Amino acid sequence: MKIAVQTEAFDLNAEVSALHRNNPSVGAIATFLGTVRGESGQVSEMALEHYPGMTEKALAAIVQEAQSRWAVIDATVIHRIGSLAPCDAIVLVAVASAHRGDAFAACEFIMDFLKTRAPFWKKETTAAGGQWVDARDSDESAAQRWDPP
Amino acid sequence: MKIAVQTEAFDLNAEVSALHRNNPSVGAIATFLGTVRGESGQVSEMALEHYPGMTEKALAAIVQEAQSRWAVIDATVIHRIGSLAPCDAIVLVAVASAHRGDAFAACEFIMDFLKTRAPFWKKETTAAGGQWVDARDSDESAAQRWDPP
Amino acid sequence: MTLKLLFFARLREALGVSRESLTLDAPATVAVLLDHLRARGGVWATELAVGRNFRIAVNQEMARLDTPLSAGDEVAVFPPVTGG
Amino acid sequence: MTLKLLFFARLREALGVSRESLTLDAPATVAVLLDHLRARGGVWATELAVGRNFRIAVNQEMARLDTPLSAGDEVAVFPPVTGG
Repeated sequence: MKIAVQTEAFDLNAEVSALHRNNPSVGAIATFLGTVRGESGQVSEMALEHYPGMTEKALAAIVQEAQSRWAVIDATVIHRIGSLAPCDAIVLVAVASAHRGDAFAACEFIMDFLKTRAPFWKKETTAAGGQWVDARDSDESAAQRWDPP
Repeated sequence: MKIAVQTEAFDLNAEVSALHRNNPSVGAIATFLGTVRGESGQVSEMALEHYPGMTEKALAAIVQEAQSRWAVIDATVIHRIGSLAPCDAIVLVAVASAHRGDAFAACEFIMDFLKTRAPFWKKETTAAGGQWVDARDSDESAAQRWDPP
Repeated sequence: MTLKLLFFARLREALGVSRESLTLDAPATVAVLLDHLRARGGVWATELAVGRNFRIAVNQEMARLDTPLSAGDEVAVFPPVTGG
Repeated sequence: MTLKLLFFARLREALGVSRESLTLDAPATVAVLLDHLRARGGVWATELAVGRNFRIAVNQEMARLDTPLSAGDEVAVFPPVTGG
């Protein structure tokens, strides 16, 4: 498992290669890349704040929960912080499994829980000034659908 | 939409960048990378045959169906043919959307239909010789779950 | 009418042919073509027997037994697909 | 007992503080701490009012109103998260 919270950009090729190179049991890698939307050109900057220490623990706990639910061979979560521009990458979740069903489910699960449980906060700058992004009910619903019935 | 059937390797960074660079409406890119499994070191080669002409049409039809079901901004499907080794990439499906739900669903849908509708065939070489890979019932089930109720 | 037949993957190897030109009386359907091929006997009768798991595409679209055939059609015979 | 308080994001800006040390009579819970902070009035009473949407973590784990507090605990107060 690799968990990273960093200001610098990451290299998708390197991260995905690290998950399957030299591991012939991997047959499927599902990845999610979140990027800064420009919202019709209105957002000029997206600043990401986090809670150092708790963030890494929360992400590791989410990945461990995914590993307990699906046959995950390895997983990487990288979340950027600091000042980002439209089209910049914010988050990468990559999950390697033998088969695609496990990889897709675990990747989407990790994203849904990252969105609602990992202590990151976005503040966007538009022509009207800086504004903290509100949490979305749809993200909470997305996380709750993974609850045991 | 980009559809490619090719012998050469592809560059994940370049393909994903092409989907979101200069398009600030993209906020989510879900990708799937399928790789050759070594099956406990037994498979030494995986040969991929296809039906030129029909393959490209079938892949384009699958992507169009995904675009009709979800809010897809752009999508790329690359499938390799010819002789591959364990850990080599076989297939890339990448879907760009504004939000992650559409990207994940469309990406998984495209993979499920590619697995059951696109005319590719795998032949693996092991110590026992060459053998065509059998279709899996689980792949047909995965495709059927997307049928309208 | 003349049809262009294509065979792929395991069936190409089992039948020992990748493509051929075949003349059939019109009108015909996929079912008529299959009966014609089975009548060759040997591996043709075995591999294309009713109940065997194979697929037919006509002009690069998936077809069924009752799909009609026209002069110049490209008809492909292949096993269930296993890509991805 | 002394607690280490942390404030993040919109609440950090609204309260005008990112961290402070606070002494509270033991035993106490998250609810007791919140009452203590609200008693400061002004933005504290407004931002941390009952029914406002914020989260508390104790020692970097999500906490509830009845979570007990101990000397040296790190207590963080923040809005619902919006990363990813």
